Amino acid sequence: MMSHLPVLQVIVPLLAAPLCALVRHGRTAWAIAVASSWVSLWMAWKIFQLVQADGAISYNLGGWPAPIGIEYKIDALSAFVLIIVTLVGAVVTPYALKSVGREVGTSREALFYAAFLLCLSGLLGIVVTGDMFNVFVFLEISSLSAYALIALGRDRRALTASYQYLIMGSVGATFIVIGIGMLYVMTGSLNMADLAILLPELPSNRTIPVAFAFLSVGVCLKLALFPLHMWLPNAYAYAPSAVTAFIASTATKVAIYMLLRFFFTVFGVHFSFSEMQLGIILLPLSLIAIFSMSLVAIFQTNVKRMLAYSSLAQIGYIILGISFFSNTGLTAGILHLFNHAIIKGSLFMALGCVMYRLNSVELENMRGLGKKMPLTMGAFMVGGFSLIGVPFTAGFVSKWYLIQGAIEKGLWPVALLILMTSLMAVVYIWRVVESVYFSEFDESQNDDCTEAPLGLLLPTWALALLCLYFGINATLTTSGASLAAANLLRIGS
Amino acid sequence: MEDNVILRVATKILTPYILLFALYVQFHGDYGPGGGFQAGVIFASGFVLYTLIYGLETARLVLPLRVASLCGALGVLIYAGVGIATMILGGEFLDYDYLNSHDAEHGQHLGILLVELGVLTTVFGVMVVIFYSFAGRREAK
Amino acid sequence: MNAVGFLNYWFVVVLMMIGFYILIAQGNLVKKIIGLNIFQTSVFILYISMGKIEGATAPILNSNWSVYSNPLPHVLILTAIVVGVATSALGLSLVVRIHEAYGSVEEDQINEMDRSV
Amino acid sequence: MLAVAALLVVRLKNLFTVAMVTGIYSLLSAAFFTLLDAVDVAFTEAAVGAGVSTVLMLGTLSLVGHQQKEHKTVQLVPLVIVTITGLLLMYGILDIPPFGESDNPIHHHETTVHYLEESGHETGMPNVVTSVLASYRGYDTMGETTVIFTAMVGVLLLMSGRKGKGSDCGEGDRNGR
Repeated sequence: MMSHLPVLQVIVPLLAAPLCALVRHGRTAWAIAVASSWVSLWMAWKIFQLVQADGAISYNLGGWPAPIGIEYKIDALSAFVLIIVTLVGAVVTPYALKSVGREVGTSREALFYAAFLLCLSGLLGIVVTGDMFNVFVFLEISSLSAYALIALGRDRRALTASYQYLIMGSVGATFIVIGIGMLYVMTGSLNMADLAILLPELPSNRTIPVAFAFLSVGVCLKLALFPLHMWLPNAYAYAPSAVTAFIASTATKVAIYMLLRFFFTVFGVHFSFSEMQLGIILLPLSLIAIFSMSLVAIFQTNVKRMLAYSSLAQIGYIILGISFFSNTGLTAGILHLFNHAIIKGSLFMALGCVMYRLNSVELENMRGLGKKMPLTMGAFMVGGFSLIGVPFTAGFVSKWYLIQGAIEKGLWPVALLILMTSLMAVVYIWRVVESVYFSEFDESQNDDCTEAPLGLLLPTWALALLCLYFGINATLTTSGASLAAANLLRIGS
Repeated sequence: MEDNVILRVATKILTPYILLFALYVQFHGDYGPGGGFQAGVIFASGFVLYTLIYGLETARLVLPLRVASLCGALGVLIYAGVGIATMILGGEFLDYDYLNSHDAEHGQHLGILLVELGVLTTVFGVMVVIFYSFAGRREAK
Repeated sequence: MNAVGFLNYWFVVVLMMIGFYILIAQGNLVKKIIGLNIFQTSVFILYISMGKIEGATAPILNSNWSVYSNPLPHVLILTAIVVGVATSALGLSLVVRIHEAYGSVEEDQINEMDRSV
Repeated sequence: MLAVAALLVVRLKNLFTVAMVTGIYSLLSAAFFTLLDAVDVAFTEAAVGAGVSTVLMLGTLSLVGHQQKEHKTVQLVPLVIVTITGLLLMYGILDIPPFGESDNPIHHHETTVHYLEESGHETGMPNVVTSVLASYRGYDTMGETTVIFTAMVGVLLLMSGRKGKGSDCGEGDRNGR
């Protein structure tokens, strides 16, 4: 049983999805979704422990040895990302019951959970696989279900947002396929570990750098790195709340995982950072992303949209950490993957509570909400402070590492810029604080507005408390992240 | 189109052959080109033709949307189910060798047959559902 | 390498780029999906070209032949074709819904409507 | 021929014609696949590209109208992006192993050799494509089946809601202010 964990991790949600579609009963489908997402979390935890203890796990699908068949390979980084994805999945599914019932409508609930589980298993599939083409297949499972989920938002702009995401996402996926094809034609292999051995042996050529470029652009489209981010704000802003919470905290993270996997494992550190000068390309891009997107976030009136832009800035922080190309920088990046996932998860879920009561997340409609929904807004504030990086919150830990990484490299201006952009986060979070706590509630607009139901509050607070917990006791996350970083750097050298 | 006698009769004659051809493609996949996916598409195209000529209402009586979507889900379950079965029999996921305890080659044969059946079921169901959905939108218009 | 060796590939690149151009330049949502189809189909040609061996036959084992083209790209592309059709089906159903919600499938008109609300 | 069809798609404004031309494009590439020994792929492309996709296109067009709006301006930015991408690809292709030669690396990697030499007795199927598809890379095919299933779930989610229902089509609700 334990030896099959890697494949069960993906198969359990994947099998649960058609079951949801078969039962066609909203509640039952929900129960299936909750059960399978919690089982996934449990499995991810088991895998995490196994990997921490004994190193990478490999699993040959179909019993065929590695380059002939498809191989699953879980190292410290994959195990860490598995935890992120399943944790958010396990918290969002219970939350979805009320939120989706309200925002999507009960008639389509069962199919919603089917799509949700497909998205989950697609993301998990990307993380565990050791085969290039398998990445593409599971990427498409997760993307197609994400398009459908985003389109379920109530506003008609959800449809156009989803369409735009579909077009950009498909371009990204096709670029990835082109890149994989070029690697394949040069080496004859699709297995990542095999490629890692074969690629350095090739004589100097012009194909591999082009393949590298196509894979990077393709993945950057998926992870919405500036300037390829156009699809993201609308998609996050108009999707149903539960979907935003899930996708915002997992999909881009998994895309970053792909980036790390390609750069470090497949191409190798030497090729990516010495020959292709990746650090020099990524550093300015991530700085621009952080700065410009934080700036745009300040001027948003829709809080969901504001957080979407803030997500883009946070992606910038993660990429910044990677671009330092040092143990500390990489640890900071990977750590922020986790911390940002729980922070954004809790923030978007708190907004989902607001949406549930107010039917709106416009800043002007949220005035005085601090008195009406103290618990919801409390969770929002915890997330918000964590986003800024206030000490004793999760966000502080990753920013601390990030600044350390910058100083190690002697990049003082970058370290200063990180501090400065944190102040920008203070500004946009403050705008919410001001509106929520220092203005009067407009009674005429919605007089039966009370605290959100427990089914929504509990999951929201669960993540919010995690934000606090991992701010105070960060040994678990930092040890996981630094092990992953060390593994990545060792494989390459 | 629904009252053109020639089309109606021709469809009645053609449909069984299309379905038969799909089955041929399905089972001939081991020896020549073809397999579950192509067979599923051809199988579905038989129904698409039927729907075009006899109208969505009639077609839905023959094959309700619910049944078609059931097929779509069932195929994935068959495919993954084979994987689970091989795991229970002691192999790794989708290791068909374990399906037959005496002869690995027969196991492979059986496994491939079953998963192709899964592919056929899903593709057929999905194609019909997608076609129904588009056609249904039109009639609602 | 001789010119003929990669002219074949270059031709495929031209096809790909026509598809890519339709995809990003055209304002009509249906046409974008068509562009995506052409783009992807051309990538498929690229893959299949890689697997070809001059003078070989289709990879169906037969005692009369000894040289077969490489089966692996074929398998990958079979998968990719299916993924492609799944994407277009979903994309087209989005287009239908957009048309119902906006009454238009032209990108600029839709953007204008979004701005004006 | 393929290029002519592709260029026609760019120029033509009547989308019904475009859909038919796209079908022709698929059919032509299917013929091309046969020339390149990929019979299974050709079969699928003919059934899917020329068949299913065209039907879907036509179905959509009958719902959304088939005349494309005239655009007068030449789209410069996309043209630049496309040119750069294309040139980059052509540059990369300069070092690709020559077309059609049997000593290219992909034909000698252990996977290909194994598939061609061992699949006959390991799976007992003469069609190597089928045995690779369903057995050696069977997991990919399961993923593919799941992708198709995902498309069904997506289409059902999007299209099953009754038309005109407020919450479904969302005529710019309160968020839209």
